[in-house]
Amino acid sequence: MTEHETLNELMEKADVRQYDCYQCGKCSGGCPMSDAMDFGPRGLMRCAQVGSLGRILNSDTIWLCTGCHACVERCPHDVNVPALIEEARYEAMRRGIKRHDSDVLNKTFVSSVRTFGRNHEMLLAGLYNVFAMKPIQDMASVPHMMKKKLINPLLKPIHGTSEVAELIERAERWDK
Amino acid sequence: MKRYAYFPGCASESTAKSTTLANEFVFGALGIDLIEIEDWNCCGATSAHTLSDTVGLALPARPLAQAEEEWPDLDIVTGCASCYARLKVTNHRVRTDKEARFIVEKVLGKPYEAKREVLNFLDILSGEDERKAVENALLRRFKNLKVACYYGCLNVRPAELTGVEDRENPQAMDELAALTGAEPVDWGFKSECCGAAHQNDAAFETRPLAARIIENARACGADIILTACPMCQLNLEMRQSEYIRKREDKLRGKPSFPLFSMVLPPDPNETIPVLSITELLAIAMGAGGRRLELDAHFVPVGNVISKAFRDENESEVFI
Amino acid sequence: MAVDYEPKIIAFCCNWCTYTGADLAGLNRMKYPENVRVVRVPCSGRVNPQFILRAFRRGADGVMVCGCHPGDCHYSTGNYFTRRRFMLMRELLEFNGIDPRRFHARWISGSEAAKFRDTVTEVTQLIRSLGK
Amino acid sequence: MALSNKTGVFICHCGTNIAGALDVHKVVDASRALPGVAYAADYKYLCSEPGQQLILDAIKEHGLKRIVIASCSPRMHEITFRKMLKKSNINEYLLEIANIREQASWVHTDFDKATEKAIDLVRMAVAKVGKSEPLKAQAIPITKRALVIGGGIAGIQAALDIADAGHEVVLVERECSIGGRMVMLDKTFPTLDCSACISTPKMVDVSAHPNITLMTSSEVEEVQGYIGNFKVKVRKKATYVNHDICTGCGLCEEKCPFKVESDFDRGLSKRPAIYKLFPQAVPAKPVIDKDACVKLKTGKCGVCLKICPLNCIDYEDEDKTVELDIGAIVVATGYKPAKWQSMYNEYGAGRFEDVIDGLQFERLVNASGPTEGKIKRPSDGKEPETVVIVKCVGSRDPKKGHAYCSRACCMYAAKHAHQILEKLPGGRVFIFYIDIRTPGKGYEEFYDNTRKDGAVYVRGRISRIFREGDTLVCQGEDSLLGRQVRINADLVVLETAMEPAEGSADVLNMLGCAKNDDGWAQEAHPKLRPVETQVGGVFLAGVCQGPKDIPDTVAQASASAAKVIGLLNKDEMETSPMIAAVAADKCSGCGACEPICPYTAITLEKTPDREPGTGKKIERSVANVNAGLCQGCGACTVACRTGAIDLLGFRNTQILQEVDALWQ
Repeated sequence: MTEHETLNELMEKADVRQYDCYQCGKCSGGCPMSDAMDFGPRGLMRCAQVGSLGRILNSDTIWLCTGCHACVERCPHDVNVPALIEEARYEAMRRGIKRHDSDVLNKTFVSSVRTFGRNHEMLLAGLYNVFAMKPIQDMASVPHMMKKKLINPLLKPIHGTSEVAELIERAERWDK
Repeated sequence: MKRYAYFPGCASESTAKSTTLANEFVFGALGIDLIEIEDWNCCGATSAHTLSDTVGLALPARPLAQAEEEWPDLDIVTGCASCYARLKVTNHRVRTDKEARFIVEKVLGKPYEAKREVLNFLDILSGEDERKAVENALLRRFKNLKVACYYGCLNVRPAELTGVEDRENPQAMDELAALTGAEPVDWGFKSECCGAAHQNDAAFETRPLAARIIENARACGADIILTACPMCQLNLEMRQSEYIRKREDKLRGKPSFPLFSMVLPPDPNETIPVLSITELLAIAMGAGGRRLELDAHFVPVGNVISKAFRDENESEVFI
Repeated sequence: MAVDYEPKIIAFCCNWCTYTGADLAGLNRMKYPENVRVVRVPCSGRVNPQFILRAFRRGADGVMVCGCHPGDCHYSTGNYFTRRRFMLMRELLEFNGIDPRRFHARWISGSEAAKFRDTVTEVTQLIRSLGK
Repeated sequence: MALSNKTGVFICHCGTNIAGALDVHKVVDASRALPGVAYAADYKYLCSEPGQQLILDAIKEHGLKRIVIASCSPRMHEITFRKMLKKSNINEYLLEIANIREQASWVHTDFDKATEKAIDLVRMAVAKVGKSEPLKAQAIPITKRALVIGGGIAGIQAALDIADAGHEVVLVERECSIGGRMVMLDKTFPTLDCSACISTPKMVDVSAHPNITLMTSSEVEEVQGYIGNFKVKVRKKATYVNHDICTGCGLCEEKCPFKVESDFDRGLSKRPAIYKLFPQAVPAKPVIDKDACVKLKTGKCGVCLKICPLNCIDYEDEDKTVELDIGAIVVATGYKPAKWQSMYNEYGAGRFEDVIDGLQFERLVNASGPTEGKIKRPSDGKEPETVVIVKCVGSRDPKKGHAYCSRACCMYAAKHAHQILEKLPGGRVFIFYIDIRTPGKGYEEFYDNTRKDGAVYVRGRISRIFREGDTLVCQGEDSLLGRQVRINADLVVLETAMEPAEGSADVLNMLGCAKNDDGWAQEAHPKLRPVETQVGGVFLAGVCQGPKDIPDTVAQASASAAKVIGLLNKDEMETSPMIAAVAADKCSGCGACEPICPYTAITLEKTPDREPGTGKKIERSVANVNAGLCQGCGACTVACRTGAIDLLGFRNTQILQEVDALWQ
């Protein structure tokens, strides 16, 4: 499949059409993450319009989107950029393109769910900080949380933990 | 007595401790029965669906199917905006997308039809009857307490899922807060994203989101911020000193030392307490600070609250 | 099927768009098959289904109804009726054992001479391929 | 008695245009053999003088009763040959044209097949003409009076032009003064002349013109009839002031104790319950707003009556209905600014006092406005320093507003920026835009000058406006930089979309005029008949047809006036006889034809009849076609269940004959 066809397939899956966007910028104007993104939602649509799939997949925009839907909400043409971003993320991952920090977090998160059936917040933050090499991030809050027992180092797994792990296993296999 | 199948969400067991206590108190007082879905698991927000659409659907589907099996007549309620979004999306996809339903049932190994609704606390508290019940349950009221109601993005958007009419200026929480005598302020960040989803993996990029929310709430004269989601709650609260310090350093033109600014206690004049709406309701319904473990908050709340009772005697009782 | 089979097709064309388009095709000396005979009507909305049935009964190999594009009707709404009517027409034909591919409703404006030529050519070829 | 079928067929060579591509003589021979054909001949150029003479001679010589001419397209020479037949004793509608040039000789290459087709075409024409009947064009009289609906600049211009040509005009305006939107404006782009200074003299001309009857506080209630012969009912609303004696001294307005929000000032000021729309109102006499007047509501007050030196006040005044005979109608109902408050929650939905629309800004900056032309923000009366102008609010937004571009906003946004920078030294203006559209004489230059004045154009649509303490923050993207911008604004001006005026749909429905999906009146042809409608005798002027600026509005008004004058200059007009006709005995009165008619030409009417069998006198409904309204599309004929309604000139039998002829 050519890059162009792949792009069109992503767009179709996301139910977004290049021609729907006339680049008014209302999306990027309201996007809370716009300041940090390389393209922002409008820029991403521009990439799609000029057929530059590579730029989309390699952008940090797709990893920084918080999925808050402010862009779609205000878009005069109802362009669902978050849906496109979701598809772009999957395609990027299929190609092994990743943003290191997001990848570390997401994988740690899912491992935590696999092991406990739930999200072990402390373990997640701790492991993330180790793998992402950000040892001091949020650590100032730890003493308070320990003192007030807001985090429990000894979270017990739920009964159906193995069931959840198998569920994830099956779902992942389905994707392949 | 109204009953709901209840999905507490992972934060309920840890960081959202006081909110969880308040939820129990409020729903107990209102006679609303929240039946915890047995052996529920994490919905996966937001990492699971980022990694895989199927995993993102499968995780929420397990407790939802569980609830459907056990309590086929009950709607599902959750107190966390992230969980709400994931559960709602799964519910909606299974209903409207045949292929999605096929995959979910296949992976789950059991039927799931998404017959019931997924709701959040604001949905179930803003009904006419519930509002009256809240009013009847109030034991004390506030005065001169200006509150900025922060709904968070996922409680209001996307519109076709949440059904919230005015996504830019939602009213449900404001109306609830007003029942207690608190004065909701007109401010600009009710449904702006706080960036909680990326506070770990994109800390540098998302810190300004919460900082802007806090700044706007203060600029619009709010004494406290009210939330309807433990993720927003934690995000707005835990890192306040960091935001404030950073801004002050920037104003003074000094370089910022992250560790230093994190450890130093925040200036009480600069910080703003953050409470969940159920905590505010619980307090107005007579719950004491100790019972709700309000001291678990990162930003002290006791002082602001105890000064804001309409009946000054209440302040002395309120511990 | 005989190789030299020449179908006879009748086309009801509205005076304001398609007939004008056909005139323009003539003016531009465009060439198309001789098989189509045009009946001029004021509006495609004037075409009574009975005309079409009569044509088929008499032995027409194909029938076309051509008018202005929806929204462009000289009489503002006439061709909307045409459109609705001829959706049903196809089913009626099928019910009567007539291949609905022998019936075509097309929108050709007064400036679309080339479209007139192409449509006539295409329909003639199609009906020729369907045989007698 | 059926007419004789003695048909003459004449085949034209058109030089070699026809004769070169098919065998004319074979066609002549074939024609001769056709049933009913008494004579057939050919000639080089039938349309020429000798050609026509040849036909006329043949008619006389052979006693022909019907004529078929095989030549070029009927769209070319049908009229020529009809005129020719007027010189003979044959009715001009007993003529059919077989189009053997555009349909045969020009488009086919096979000589034999083209000939064969030409013969078929002639056969069809002969068959059809055999069923033709003589028709007579009707002449309808024309009432020499025009009605103009709407007293904005479009209506004023149209009325003046028609009146200057010597025809009577009735100008109906629902407000208590003419002037419309234009008099609300301060200055007009691109020349910056004062809007009131150029429009009020025209208003005075209207009131002084001997040919113009001005009806303010009036609304058109009912329109019946057709081109040249409309019957129009106009409701003259009660004004409670006797305008025949009132001098407009203004004492009553000064003393009236009750004030309400002024619509004219767009809610930025108050006006008394007895009021003139604005100081230069025409007529310059006050009316009482019955919804605001306490005397009319509760009976207590009566200050105006006491103060009036001439005793003009009449609390008993009532609405009156006037009936008018009208020959032509100009629709000039204009527009209203979009109600952005219910469209854009992200702009505060009206919560912020200092977010105003363009028309409000016009009042703010207008010397006769509530602030006497000083730009002060509504919330606290402070002069703003930073003003943000947002374009395309409600325009170019299919989800929240309208898909169309409102056309004038780019220019008046530039004008607003210019006025702000002129009146507020040190002020700053940011204009957020998606595209800048300045197609007009002197428009691009005006935009250039605004930029030179110091207006900052930011390409991007404002995403949201929120309050931060005392200021309003306008958040959007500078899409040329690719950076989000947040501007602390003291005043925000939203340049809102134009929408069809309140009630314009009612007016158009009353007239039977079509509107497009957005509610704008539909012109007869977007390019070639831009001021006519599908309804004969009804014309469009100004924004009611679609968003436009003042120059275009005035141009269109004059154009529609020219059309009206052209019509009213005639004493009577001929209508095409090729219209629908009802066979009353066959009509069952089911009414299926009525809603299908795009011209509301068909009505069911009670007709006396006798009951079959008993012979008792009864009344029954029968469809009736109004010859003035019917345009001859024939849509009704298909809807008729009994086949009672038919189209003259294109009767069912005629078309069926054509069809049959092909397979004889």
